[in-house]
Amino acid sequence: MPSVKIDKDRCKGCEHCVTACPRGVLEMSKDINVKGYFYSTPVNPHKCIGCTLCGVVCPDLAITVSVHGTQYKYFNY
Amino acid sequence: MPSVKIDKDRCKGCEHCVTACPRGVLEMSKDINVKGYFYSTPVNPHKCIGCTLCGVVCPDLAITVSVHGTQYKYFNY
Amino acid sequence: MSKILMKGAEAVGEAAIRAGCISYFCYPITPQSEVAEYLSKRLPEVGGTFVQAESEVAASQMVYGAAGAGVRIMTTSSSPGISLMTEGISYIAGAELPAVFVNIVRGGPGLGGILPSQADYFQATKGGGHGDYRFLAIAPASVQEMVEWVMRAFPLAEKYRNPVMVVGDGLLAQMMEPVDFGCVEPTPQIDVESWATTGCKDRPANLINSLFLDPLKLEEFNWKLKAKYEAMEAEIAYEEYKMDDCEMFVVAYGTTSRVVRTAINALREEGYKIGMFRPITIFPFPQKAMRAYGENPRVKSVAVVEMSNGQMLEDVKWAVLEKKPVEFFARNGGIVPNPHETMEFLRKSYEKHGGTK
Amino acid sequence: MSKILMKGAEAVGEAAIRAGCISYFCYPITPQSEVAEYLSKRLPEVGGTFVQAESEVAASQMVYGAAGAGVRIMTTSSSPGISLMTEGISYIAGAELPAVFVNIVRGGPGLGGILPSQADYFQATKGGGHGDYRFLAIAPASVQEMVEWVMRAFPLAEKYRNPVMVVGDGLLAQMMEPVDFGCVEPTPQIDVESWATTGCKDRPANLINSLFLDPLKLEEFNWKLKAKYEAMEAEIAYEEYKMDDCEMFVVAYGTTSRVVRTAINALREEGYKIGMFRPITIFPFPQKAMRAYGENPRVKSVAVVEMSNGQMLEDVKWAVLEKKPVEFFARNGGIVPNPHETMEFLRKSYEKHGGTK
Amino acid sequence: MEREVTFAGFGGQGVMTVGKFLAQGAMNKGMEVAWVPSYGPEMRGGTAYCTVVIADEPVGSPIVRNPETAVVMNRPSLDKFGPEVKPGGCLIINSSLIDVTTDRQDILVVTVPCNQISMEVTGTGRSANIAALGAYAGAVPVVDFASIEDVVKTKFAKKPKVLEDNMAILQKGYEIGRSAREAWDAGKGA
Amino acid sequence: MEREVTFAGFGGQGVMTVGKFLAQGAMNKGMEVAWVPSYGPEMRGGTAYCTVVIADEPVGSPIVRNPETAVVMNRPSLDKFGPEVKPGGCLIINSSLIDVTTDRQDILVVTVPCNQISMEVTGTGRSANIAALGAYAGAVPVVDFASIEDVVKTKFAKKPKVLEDNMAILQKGYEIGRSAREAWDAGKGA
Amino acid sequence: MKTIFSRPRAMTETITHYCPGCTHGTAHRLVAEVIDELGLRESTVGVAPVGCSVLLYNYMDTDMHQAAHGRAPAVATGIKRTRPNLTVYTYQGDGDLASIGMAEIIHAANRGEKITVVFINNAIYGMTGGQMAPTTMPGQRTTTSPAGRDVDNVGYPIRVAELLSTLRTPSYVVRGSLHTPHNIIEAKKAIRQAFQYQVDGTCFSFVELLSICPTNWGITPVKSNEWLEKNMLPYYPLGVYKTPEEN
Amino acid sequence: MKTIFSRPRAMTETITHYCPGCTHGTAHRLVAEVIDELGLRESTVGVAPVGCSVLLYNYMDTDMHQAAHGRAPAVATGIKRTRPNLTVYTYQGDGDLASIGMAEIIHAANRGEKITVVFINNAIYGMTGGQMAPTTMPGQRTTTSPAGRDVDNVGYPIRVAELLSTLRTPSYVVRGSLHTPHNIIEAKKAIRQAFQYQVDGTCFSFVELLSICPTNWGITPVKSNEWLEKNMLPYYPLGVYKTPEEN
Ligand SMILES: Cc1ncc(C[n+]2csc(CCOP(=O)(O)OP(=O)(O)O)c2C)c(N)n1
Ligand SMILES: Cc1ncc(C[n+]2csc(CCOP(=O)(O)OP(=O)(O)O)c2C)c(N)n1
Ligand code: SF4
Ligand code: SF4
Ligand code: SF4
Ligand code: SF4
Ligand code: SF4
Ligand code: SF4
Ligand SMILES: [Mg+2]
Ligand SMILES: [Mg+2]
Repeated sequence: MPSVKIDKDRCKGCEHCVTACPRGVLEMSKDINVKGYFYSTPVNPHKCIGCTLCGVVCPDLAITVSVHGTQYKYFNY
Repeated sequence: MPSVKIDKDRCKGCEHCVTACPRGVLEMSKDINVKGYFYSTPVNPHKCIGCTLCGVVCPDLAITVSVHGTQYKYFNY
Repeated sequence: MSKILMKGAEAVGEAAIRAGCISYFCYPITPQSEVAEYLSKRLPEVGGTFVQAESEVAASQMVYGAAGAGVRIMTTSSSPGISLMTEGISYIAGAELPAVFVNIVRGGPGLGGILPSQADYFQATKGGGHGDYRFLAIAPASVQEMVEWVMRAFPLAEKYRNPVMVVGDGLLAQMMEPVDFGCVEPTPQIDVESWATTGCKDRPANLINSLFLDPLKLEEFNWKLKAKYEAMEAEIAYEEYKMDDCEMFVVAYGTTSRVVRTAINALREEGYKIGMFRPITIFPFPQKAMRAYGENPRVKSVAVVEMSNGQMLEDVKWAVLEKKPVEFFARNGGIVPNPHETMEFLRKSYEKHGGTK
Repeated sequence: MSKILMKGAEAVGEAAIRAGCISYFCYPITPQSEVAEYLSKRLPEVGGTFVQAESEVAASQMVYGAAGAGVRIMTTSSSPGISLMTEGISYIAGAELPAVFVNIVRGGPGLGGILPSQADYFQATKGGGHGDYRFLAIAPASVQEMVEWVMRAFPLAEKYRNPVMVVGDGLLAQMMEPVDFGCVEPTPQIDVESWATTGCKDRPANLINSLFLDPLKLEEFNWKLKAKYEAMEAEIAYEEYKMDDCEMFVVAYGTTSRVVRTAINALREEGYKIGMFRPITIFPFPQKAMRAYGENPRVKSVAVVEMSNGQMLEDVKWAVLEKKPVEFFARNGGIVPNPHETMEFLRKSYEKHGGTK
Repeated sequence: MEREVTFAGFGGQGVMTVGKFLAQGAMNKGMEVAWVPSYGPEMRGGTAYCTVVIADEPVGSPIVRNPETAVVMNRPSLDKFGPEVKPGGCLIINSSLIDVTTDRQDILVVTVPCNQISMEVTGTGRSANIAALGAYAGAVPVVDFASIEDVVKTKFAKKPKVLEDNMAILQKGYEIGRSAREAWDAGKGA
Repeated sequence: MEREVTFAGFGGQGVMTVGKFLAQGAMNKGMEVAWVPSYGPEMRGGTAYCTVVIADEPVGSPIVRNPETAVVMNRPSLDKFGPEVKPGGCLIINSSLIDVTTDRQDILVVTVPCNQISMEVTGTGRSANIAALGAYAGAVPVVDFASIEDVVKTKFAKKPKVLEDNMAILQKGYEIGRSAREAWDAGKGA
Repeated sequence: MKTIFSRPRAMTETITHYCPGCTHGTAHRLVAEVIDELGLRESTVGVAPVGCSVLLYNYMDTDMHQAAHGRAPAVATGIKRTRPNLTVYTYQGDGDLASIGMAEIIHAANRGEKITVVFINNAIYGMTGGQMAPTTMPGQRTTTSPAGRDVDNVGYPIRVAELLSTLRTPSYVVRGSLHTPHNIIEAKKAIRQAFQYQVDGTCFSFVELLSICPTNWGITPVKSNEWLEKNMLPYYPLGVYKTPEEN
Repeated sequence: MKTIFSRPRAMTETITHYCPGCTHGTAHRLVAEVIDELGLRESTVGVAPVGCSVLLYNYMDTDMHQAAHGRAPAVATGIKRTRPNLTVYTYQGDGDLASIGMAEIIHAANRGEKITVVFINNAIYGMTGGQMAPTTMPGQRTTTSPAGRDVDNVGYPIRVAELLSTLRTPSYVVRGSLHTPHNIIEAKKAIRQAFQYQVDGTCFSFVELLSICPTNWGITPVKSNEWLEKNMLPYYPLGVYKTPEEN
């Protein structure tokens, strides 16, 4: 099972990942982080398919995607 | 009747005009000019048809072409 | 004339327009891109020409072309950008053309930083580029003065047919102060028809050039330039602040002179007899006047406050012939000395050399 | 070692190779294109790198890159080309990298001429580019000395991790003289692994940089540079020629020092007690030694002979604190003073200030 | 007389703008002023600040180590400038975004919910800076409040709705500042 | 001892080359030398010249206003350098291309048909410069003739035919120079 | 648990100074990932420009060289020619590369320097506060084109990939974009190919990446992606413009 | 007697310093003839480069401005932008324009400066004694490519007309040659068209002219013409590369 983790204090709240996620896993939080940004957060973690697109679009290395077991690779990257 | 005049002291002896003349009017002299160059000189002046090609190729403004009467214009230049 | 609250960089742009310079070529660089931003908006309004060049090298050569065409012309930049203009400035001086350069100095060397600095003093006063050329280098100390000197720079450039450089720093360019544009009367441009590339209608062709095939001619030209640069001594400007009774005087220009002024005011209240000699033209350097103070027996020491590793310091030492000890205090790399540390330095220097209270 | 008759410019190229510099970036410019021509042939023979850059701006940045990569590197140019390198030199100084520059000075300003000149003295000794940087500037006076100083320039550049400039002129570059490459021992290159961009295998990543975001760090760095430049005083070199008993001494460097030497030799036969103080490092300037002579009561006057409008003249005046009259003779624009006119000038100056015979 | 105030916050909070308003207001009253911005690498995403120096003769050094007043709009600004306020000076804290305060006893501390005030009037926090300006004018009456009001009026003259809102916000800030000053003065008097 | 000779002609006449040969020859004999070329804008199409200074101690000023000897290969060179030769010096004129001479009485004047000599040996005038060098070596024996011969030998070692021709030309020039010198010395002696 | 996406080894942990959403960060990561995948971290030198990405050296865990504005290709030439075993790339903005650095990029490409150039085209001078770049779109407002870029006065945007691809010297020239996941994936392939050509000693390689500058464009990151797609894509077509095999 | 060919009015009588046969003189004359024919002598400013043609100002009887090496297009921009009624042209060699001046020519063209550029491509640095130019032919020996230009090491010659014609800004770009009477006649037509576009305020105009340098090529002028035809023509095809109407 894939799981997405967001390092909230690296996040700058650009929303690229929210837009990129094909599964609606992510949304912007209502809180701000240390830097004063509303950060991205997985609101529907169970929906995550481990496609890593959120990580691909994140300019700030805030996202880590991990899996238990085997994972289908959606693209050659 | 066309006539070609070469300002021998402007001539640097490059022979461009000799090569360009379609009528063999010009040749290089055996003498040198003030600058030490063998200069171009009309050896067959009567053959000149006033095409001005010698002037066109001369880099040194050494050539003047004149005519008596009307002159056929060989090219738009 | 009522005053306007204005950012230094924008005031420089407006001053040029008020002085009749409606052409400007530039390349953006912090901390003075606001001159370009301001003029990109203002110049079209007054029918002027704004071109953002591909580089400072090109900008300086556009200035060269426009100056040769006999129009009032200015460019502005900051340290690394000015380095790229040195060839162009040398050409402009060599072709004897009027043009105004503004250098908003930032910390160096190399990419350095963008905060205020005075580390381009040598470049501004000893040339920067190759060959025997010099130019009037003027160091205002407030936004108002920057406006005034930019406006005066054009007629001065024309008077000597030579580049003029106004030297500021990030503080002067970025701060806002009230300015009055009315206090310098714009001067009409000199007649350029005899030398400028305006088209050779009804006159022999003009030539803008700095090449001399005959070394004797080039030499003669260099002597002529030398005489011209010497004549520029007529433009020497400096400010004497509380020099009348001073037992120590501080030499500072531009931004640092403001800090020194504040420090002196405070120290005067403590009884220190300190004055300030502020060069306004840093080339030509007010050597003679400073030397006279250096020779005054009342004066026990001299202090230099600079935002550099001691560039003007050398000119001061020469000026006073080291007849009095010359103390030196500097901040560098973008830091403007604050009045407190400056006062501390001045107190120490004053006391060290037996100043009385 | 047997001597080879060699043109100055070619000898510069060969000297670099002998010193272990087998990389060279350049842009052609008279009167020193022969360095490039020579090296374009020689470097491939020794497995070296020759690249003709698109401009002097690019050449200086290639030097910057190669110096950062920790290889011995040189470029050569002439006045306008050096102006275009000032930004690059400032960066190299700011990144603390060793690199050797040769400026074969020609007449200026602007395009000027191509004949010998010393009008880039200010540029070489006061920086040229922006920011507080300085570099060792060395002025040889013969082809042999040019070879020796080019060879020494590499270890000097490495010792201080700073650019070094060898300053010549068209005469020195174009003339042929016998040279002996054996008289300077090549030194091994310093270890560069700790700072150069050689690939971060088995070590932390290295960085070549001159940007400082924190002005306090930039300031600290500038103080460090200042200390370094002061330490360079250890390299001060000058020649004293018949100074022991002189009542007047002439200051001259490079080509003019040869003319002065000839003139002094002739004048000595006429009884004039004239000596020559020849700076070899023009930065740092041998101020202390010169000042001592200036203070010697035997010395009645000082003379400066230069191929410029009086650039070194300023350093001399400061050095001797104007305690003795300083006379000045110059040819400019490409003309090398001849011994006759030099003698005439020296005679006059000597007599004017009461020199005895 | 030389009075200094530093406005600090993060980029976008409009601290530069209110500094300019203040400087303009002072200039209009015939005072000497200098407005000095922070500029530099920290601008991008970081904190921004400006200092306004108001004096009765030309401003000497505009570089102020210890301003009389600091107006801090976010936490990093409080951390940076809180300790630098001159003893006897004043610190104005935007309590909407800063949930701590200072323990300094030697200065007047005014907490103003700037974003909240703006929110109440306009529905957004965008005019928080105006509230802060008002608070400053109330707490540190260097420049006539009317003169500052005039500046705001001129600046927003073309947008009547915005103007109206801003005047209200300015006023609210002013009240808070003034009453804090009064309490402080009273306290000292006591 | 310091002796100077200027070789002058138009570009292509090889005056630079023979100057180098002479300098090399002198150096090989352990003398101090400097070879100084003219360079500059006049090069293109104009005259070229070089000066060789030979001395027994390091050469001071290589800039010579009045050389001891001038070797002039064309008319403009004669006009330029003829008057500059030091009194008591020597002027070598390529009479193949220069149909005038000088009226100076205070110097040894040697006229040498350089192009003609070259022409006779090789069929072209290309080695006229070698004839001039020979004439100089004969008329102004500063450097051992053998040493100059050695240089020529080394330079053309790979082209036996050219070498042979050049040695012959050098010799012919040398003879003319030497006998002129002898006559002059005899005349002075008389 | 297996991590399938995280920070590449060739990057440091330092948080960038970029504005929220700025695709400089994305481009950095792609370069770092390629360096990792090709095993080049210990033999790579990156050359940082003057522009917003001037601090690239703080983010890359490889040897780095900060160049003067526009001159990165010359600096890279200096490194690569003297240490040919290193992998050398420049990372440059559009002001840096297409304005002041035009001569250097053309000549490095034309000499066939075996370096890789990553070119971030965001149609503006980011670092200095949003002035017009040679790549600014027609009509686009910037601080020095306050009325919008007027092509009659200052000409059309320069298409660098097209320009370089006309040179005769063999090279790899490609344009990608960073405004969608798909494009980022494609961009990475291009970067990998570019580095591969260098490693193989084949040719000069050049990757232009269309990029966003929300701050100076004055719109949000997500809107910026849309603006890029709508305005830049039609003028700057994506694709491979030149391969060394063509020659 | 009517003179049908002689010195154009826009030239002085000064004899040039060029080597025998050097086609710089021919190009000068063509420019001067066009200036005469269009009646522009009194409103023209010529910008001379650094290169053999640095003394162009001695030969033209119009206002002239001598520029720094490679920067003539920037100088011309400065003149034309501030005095738009003047006709401004630059005259530049290939070292000047295609090497050090690459950024300036591309940007002047791209900004659409209403100037005319006459570009003399003689495949070498003439003035400084025959060093390699960006335009030097593969295998050609020069003083800095003593073994012949090695394209693997320094790349292929740059074709400037082709390069400029890819820019989107409208312009007139043409390449001619000066090695035969026919080509000279065609070259003149191109120059006239170029000036005409400027006079009409239409666009930037650029005329590249293949030219000979007998001195540094080391062959006679007549042989040089043949060498040009054989070696340069195939690599530098003649023709009109771009017209403003195309856009
Ligand atoms: C010689 C020089 N000129 C100008 C500058 C100022 N400067 C710094 S970055 C920059 C432009 C950056 O724009 P770009 O290359 O597009 O990079 P971005 O910030 O958009 O990524 C300029 C003009 C400088 N540092 N040095
Ligand atoms: C800044 C600078 N760099 C170099 C030179 C030297 N230089 C003079 S002309 C020239 C090249 C000329 O070649 P080209 O432009 O092809 O003109 P040509 O002589 O062939 O007509 C060079 C490198 C210079 N004068 N200034
Ligand atoms: S890995 Fe894919 S599905 Fe999971 S959160 Fe990221 S983008 Fe959404
Ligand atoms: S893409 Fe990265 S920085 Fe942007 S919102 Fe998502 S996690 Fe935050
Ligand atoms: S005009 Fe024509 S025919 Fe007459 S000489 Fe000239 S080229 Fe020959
Ligand atoms: S073309 Fe002119 S210079 Fe050449 S040979 Fe003929 S007349 Fe003489
Ligand atoms: S200014 Fe633009 S390019 Fe620079 S960091 Fe911000 S968004 Fe990125
Ligand atoms: S060197 Fe070449 S380009 Fe220059 S004048 Fe001579 S032939 Fe012409
Ligand atoms: Mg950009
Ligand atoms: Mg050429």
